[in-house]
Amino acid sequence: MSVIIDKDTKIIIQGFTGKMGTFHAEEMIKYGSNIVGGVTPGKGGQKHLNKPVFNTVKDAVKHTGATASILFVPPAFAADSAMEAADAGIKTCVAIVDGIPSHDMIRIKRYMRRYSKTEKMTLVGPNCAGIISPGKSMLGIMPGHIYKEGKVGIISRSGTLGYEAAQQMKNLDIGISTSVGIGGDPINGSSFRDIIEKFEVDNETDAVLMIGEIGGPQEVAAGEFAKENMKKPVIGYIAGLTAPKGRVMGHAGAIVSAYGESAIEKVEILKDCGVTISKNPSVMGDTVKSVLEKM
Amino acid sequence: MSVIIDKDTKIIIQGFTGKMGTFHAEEMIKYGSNIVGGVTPGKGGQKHLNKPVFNTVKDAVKHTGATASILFVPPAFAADSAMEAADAGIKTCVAIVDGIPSHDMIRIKRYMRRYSKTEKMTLVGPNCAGIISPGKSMLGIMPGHIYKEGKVGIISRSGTLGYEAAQQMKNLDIGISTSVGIGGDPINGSSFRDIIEKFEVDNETDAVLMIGEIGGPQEVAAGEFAKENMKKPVIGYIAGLTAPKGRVMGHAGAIVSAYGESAIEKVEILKDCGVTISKNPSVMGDTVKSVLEKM
Amino acid sequence: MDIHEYQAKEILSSFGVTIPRGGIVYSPENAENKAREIGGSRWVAKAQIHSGARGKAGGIIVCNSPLEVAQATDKLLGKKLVTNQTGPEGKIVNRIYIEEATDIEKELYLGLVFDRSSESIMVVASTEGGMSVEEIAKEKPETIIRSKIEVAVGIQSFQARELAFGLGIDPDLIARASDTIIGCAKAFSELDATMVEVNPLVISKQKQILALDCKMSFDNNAMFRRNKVSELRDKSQEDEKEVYASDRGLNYVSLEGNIGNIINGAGLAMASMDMIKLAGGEPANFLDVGGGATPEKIVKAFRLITMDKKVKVILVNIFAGINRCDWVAEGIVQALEKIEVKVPLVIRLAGTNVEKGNKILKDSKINYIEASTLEEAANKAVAALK
Amino acid sequence: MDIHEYQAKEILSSFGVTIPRGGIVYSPENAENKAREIGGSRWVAKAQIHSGARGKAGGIIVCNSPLEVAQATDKLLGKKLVTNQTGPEGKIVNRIYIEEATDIEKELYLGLVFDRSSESIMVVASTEGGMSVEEIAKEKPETIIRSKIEVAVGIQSFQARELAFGLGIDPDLIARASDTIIGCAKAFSELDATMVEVNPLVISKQKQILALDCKMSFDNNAMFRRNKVSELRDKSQEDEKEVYASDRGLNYVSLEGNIGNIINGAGLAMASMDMIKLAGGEPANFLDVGGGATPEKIVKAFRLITMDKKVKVILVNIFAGINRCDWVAEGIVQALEKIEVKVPLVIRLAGTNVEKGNKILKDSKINYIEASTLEEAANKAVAALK
Repeated sequence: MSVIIDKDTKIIIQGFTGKMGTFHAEEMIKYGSNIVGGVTPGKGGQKHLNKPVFNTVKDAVKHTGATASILFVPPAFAADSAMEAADAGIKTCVAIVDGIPSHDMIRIKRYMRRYSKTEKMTLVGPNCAGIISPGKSMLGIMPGHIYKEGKVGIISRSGTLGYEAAQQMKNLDIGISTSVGIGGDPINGSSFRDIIEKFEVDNETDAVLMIGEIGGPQEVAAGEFAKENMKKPVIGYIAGLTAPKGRVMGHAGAIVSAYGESAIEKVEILKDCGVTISKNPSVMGDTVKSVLEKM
Repeated sequence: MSVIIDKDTKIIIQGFTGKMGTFHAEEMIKYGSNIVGGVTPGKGGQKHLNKPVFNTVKDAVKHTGATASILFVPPAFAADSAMEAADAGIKTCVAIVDGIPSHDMIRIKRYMRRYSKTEKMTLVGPNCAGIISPGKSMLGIMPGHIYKEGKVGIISRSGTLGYEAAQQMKNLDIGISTSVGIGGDPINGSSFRDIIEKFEVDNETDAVLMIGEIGGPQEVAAGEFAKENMKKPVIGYIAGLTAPKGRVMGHAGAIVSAYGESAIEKVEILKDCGVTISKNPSVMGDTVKSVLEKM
Repeated sequence: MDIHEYQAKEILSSFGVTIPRGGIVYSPENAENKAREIGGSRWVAKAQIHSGARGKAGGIIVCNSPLEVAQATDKLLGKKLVTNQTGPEGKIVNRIYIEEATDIEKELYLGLVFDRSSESIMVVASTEGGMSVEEIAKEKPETIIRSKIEVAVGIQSFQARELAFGLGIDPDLIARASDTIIGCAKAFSELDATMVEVNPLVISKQKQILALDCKMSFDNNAMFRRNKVSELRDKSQEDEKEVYASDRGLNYVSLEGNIGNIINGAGLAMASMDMIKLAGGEPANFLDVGGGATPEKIVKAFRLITMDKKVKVILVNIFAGINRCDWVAEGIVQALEKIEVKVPLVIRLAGTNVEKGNKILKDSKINYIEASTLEEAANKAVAALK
Repeated sequence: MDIHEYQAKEILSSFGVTIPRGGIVYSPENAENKAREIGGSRWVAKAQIHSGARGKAGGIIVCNSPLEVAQATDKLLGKKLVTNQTGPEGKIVNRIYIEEATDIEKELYLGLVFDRSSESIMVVASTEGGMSVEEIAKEKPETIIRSKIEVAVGIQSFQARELAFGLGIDPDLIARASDTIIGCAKAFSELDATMVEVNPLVISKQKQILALDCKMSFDNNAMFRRNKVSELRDKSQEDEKEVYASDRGLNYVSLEGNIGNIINGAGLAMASMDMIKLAGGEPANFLDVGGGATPEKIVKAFRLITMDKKVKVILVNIFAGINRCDWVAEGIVQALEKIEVKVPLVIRLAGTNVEKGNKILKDSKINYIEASTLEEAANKAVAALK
């Protein structure tokens, strides 16, 4: 099976009956994702898109055996929904939602400390495009058709920049094992390092493309992990060469506030860690190709 | 070396210059414990009992290399002091103090989740007599002379009942490797299970006497651990056969509130776990003796 | 520390829990006015004592006019109510809570306590309100649902929602029920409570979620930072001897037997009581004078035990640590100079300087029976009864 | 969201931080009265703008009489202050804070921010107050001490004490200094702040610990639950175009170059800007219209970009996902019907239905330069400048 999700992964939608939840559930079903139902408190017992609706995630898990969920709830309720998923035994939860307060994200992390490592949910996002394992399952909001099935893993903060990479790779006939959007917020559920670690042990992944940006320590942490622990090659791109210091560039997390957080510094550190750098965003596909050819 | 503390363990006193801190520091020094200094905020730089006083535990650790501490601070400040010890890198902290609010104990536990298992401090107590490894070191307030050096480990909620056991054993010429008072509060730093686990791997301990009482799940949890994981024999006594249901018997934790928490129920469960039960408190020593003779 | 129903209601109400309209009164006239002030056509006069099960004991009276409210108050004030929780001596009624009567559609149970296993706060709920949680656990265990609050972040909405749905509450009322659960949880966390119980939590015929009876207990150890809560203490509801003891730093629990105990350490005290029972006797009390039994504490302990008329023998069992037996013995001698003890006295000393201690006792003029072990002490105490 | 010094001081003061006596004024007369009301013999008139380094820019004036206070206020009100943080256009002074002057013995630095590595709140302190934390980090890094607050339990006294001792504060003043640190930490946690800075935190000659200048920033995402904080927003201190953008759900940052950008997704926007730079151009702005670029958002984006007079070329780069290029193209056509664009326009569409999208653009009457890749788009935009 692929890393994180697979064809059979049973998925529920939190915020199922809302506009966003409905729209993306339909898209995911079209792609072939195994959507088994959803949650909207107060609408338990109804049907929506011909799938059962539950009042709580616990109910949904109990009746459907779901192990993955995706959140389409307003930012004010997102932390609560993520914790609900964790507590109900969901293994992978994707938070698409943009605009969760940072203090809430920290609270989610503290809440999750109650679970042992083996029972702890993988939270991906917030403010991300989600996860896709091409040809298998989509737990996200990306345009599925631009992802070709193959053996390169992608981890990206940015949604559209991740699409850009997938498109470039498709044009070069390079396929993707799984693409994970970790989101652009300063505190996120899974870091580059968390995901790259999963790719290293995934036997369907041969190489990893990491699409980072200015701000925060996570790209460097992943680079250091790769240097110490990884056999698979890592390709990296860091957006924001032209970003001025001290200004937030769209993503709440994209702000340079310490040494090692500017694009140039990150690129230098990643190079030292053995990561092959894509020198600009229009050659991400080419850089992946050249690395694959050397393998 | 013995479990938890040894002759060389460097100990600091938190609340060093107070009346209690001073009195018990002197007793511990007399016993031979390696007291290297203490902490009283605002008195840093002074000398007390000919040992250095520091403003913070971090300072004390930095200058003395202390790895153990014992708290003699009022209950209102105990949680703060325990967290300070944990954060300063202290490995073993004994909280003698009686009267710490339960909510504070829970907060300490949540605070300590920030540390990985290997760097996490062992907190013993509160409301306990401390730890003694006879002939080596005393990190507590017990009368050291009633503890004979030997190979039986003791874990006790109650201080004086622990003394009773040590005295009975001394009278029968049975020695003790280490005696740990875990205290009578409902939420404590280390449980029977936490300590019994250490005794199982301690090569200076041959058998363990566990002195429990009514209330809470910890005696049973230790019994179950022993059944599953222990090669060394365990002897148990549970105080409170005559305690009425729903009344707190002195120790805040000594109250029966669920099945398995009365003395009779605990005794039955422990027997099922293979624990040899001392049928009354006057034969704790005799029971240990009979078990040792069968080894 | 326990508080009255009306005090718990005031507190929970300030945390967003909805309660019926009501007010506390101390006299029948007061009660009649209060009923008019509350308005409506039916009221309940509720005796405020620190006990549940007041209804069966006649402590709760439904009234159909302000005059009846006054009459009910007159009847209840000053009465001793005996419930299955008060013991045979009962508890005195000094305050009456007058409340508008509620049209009950459904009674639920809601309680919060510490969960010692997970070291968190546990919310317990059941569809079977109106009976005690022990009865529910025994008779309808399948109706009990639980949720553990993660103390690091406090209760979350989803937990309240899960509980509310679990109780079968209407979708329309889920938000209100959640507010009640969250309010109770916040009160528990923010006020150093050890127990919060709303029983019954009712759904009224008018589709309100109301806390009809509330109980709260607090951590005595935290009262130093809870001035407002500690002011709610009502000593008239507590055992006189237990009040005397707790005010003097002694751990005392009144029991049914006739052998009075003075012991240092809670564990040793329980163990000694167990030995008395094994020897065929019955302890009159649990009394822990503290790890380091100072002479002052011993004097107070004797004063306390001699207050108890059912005590026919006194057993002193002190395991001296750093405080030394000689010092303890001197304390006992001093105590007996001040307090006249008319029943047989068994003394067992152990630990540091035990010989010196026993010598001091022997050389004194006090009349006592010496014992050297736990077992001997218990046997001699029981024997002295005859 | 940033707030003014005086607002931050009011907030921190309510959390137990001691501040000098002072008040806000909007006119010279008002200022003179305020000075008398405050009392004392020396005052400071402080221009309230969203920027540090006001002193060097002439925004802080020490006065020796109420008359001087009025004169200083008169001088500052309505002025545009240019500091090293405001950019060349400066910021307008609409409010003056009058404060009693403090006899400074020592200036310290105290700041709180998120620590992304440990996902906690970090307290940063230094003995070198009065200069920016960046300067301290560069010039006196050895004076910086840090403490991570564990969010599960909040700041602990020992942490405040360690910081206070670490700053070399007198034992007598440790408790007061700790209160200040704890107050700042509580304000940070309880109000969804993203930054709290007290710089300088001073020890006065009278041995008071005073927050002499304070700054706070808040998480825009949390303003839905912080009504009181969001009322403190002062739009006069923000870039007009950025206010326009944020009010319309667009992510916009004004920059110095002349190539205007309309892009969907923050990462793609940064990447496109990087490509412009590599091609030899300079972006005039960062503008992310959001992942799903709706026609409405595109209209607003064109309106915003055409407000910026320095823009000489506009580059639209949309990677359509579920929203589809044909839909996006229709949005662009609509936008250009409403808004007149006088500069060259480069459009790159990619993703779902890209052919359909490009056909719609070609069939329309709009005048534009088509590009198919990121690189081509950047190159054509730079070429169009000439």
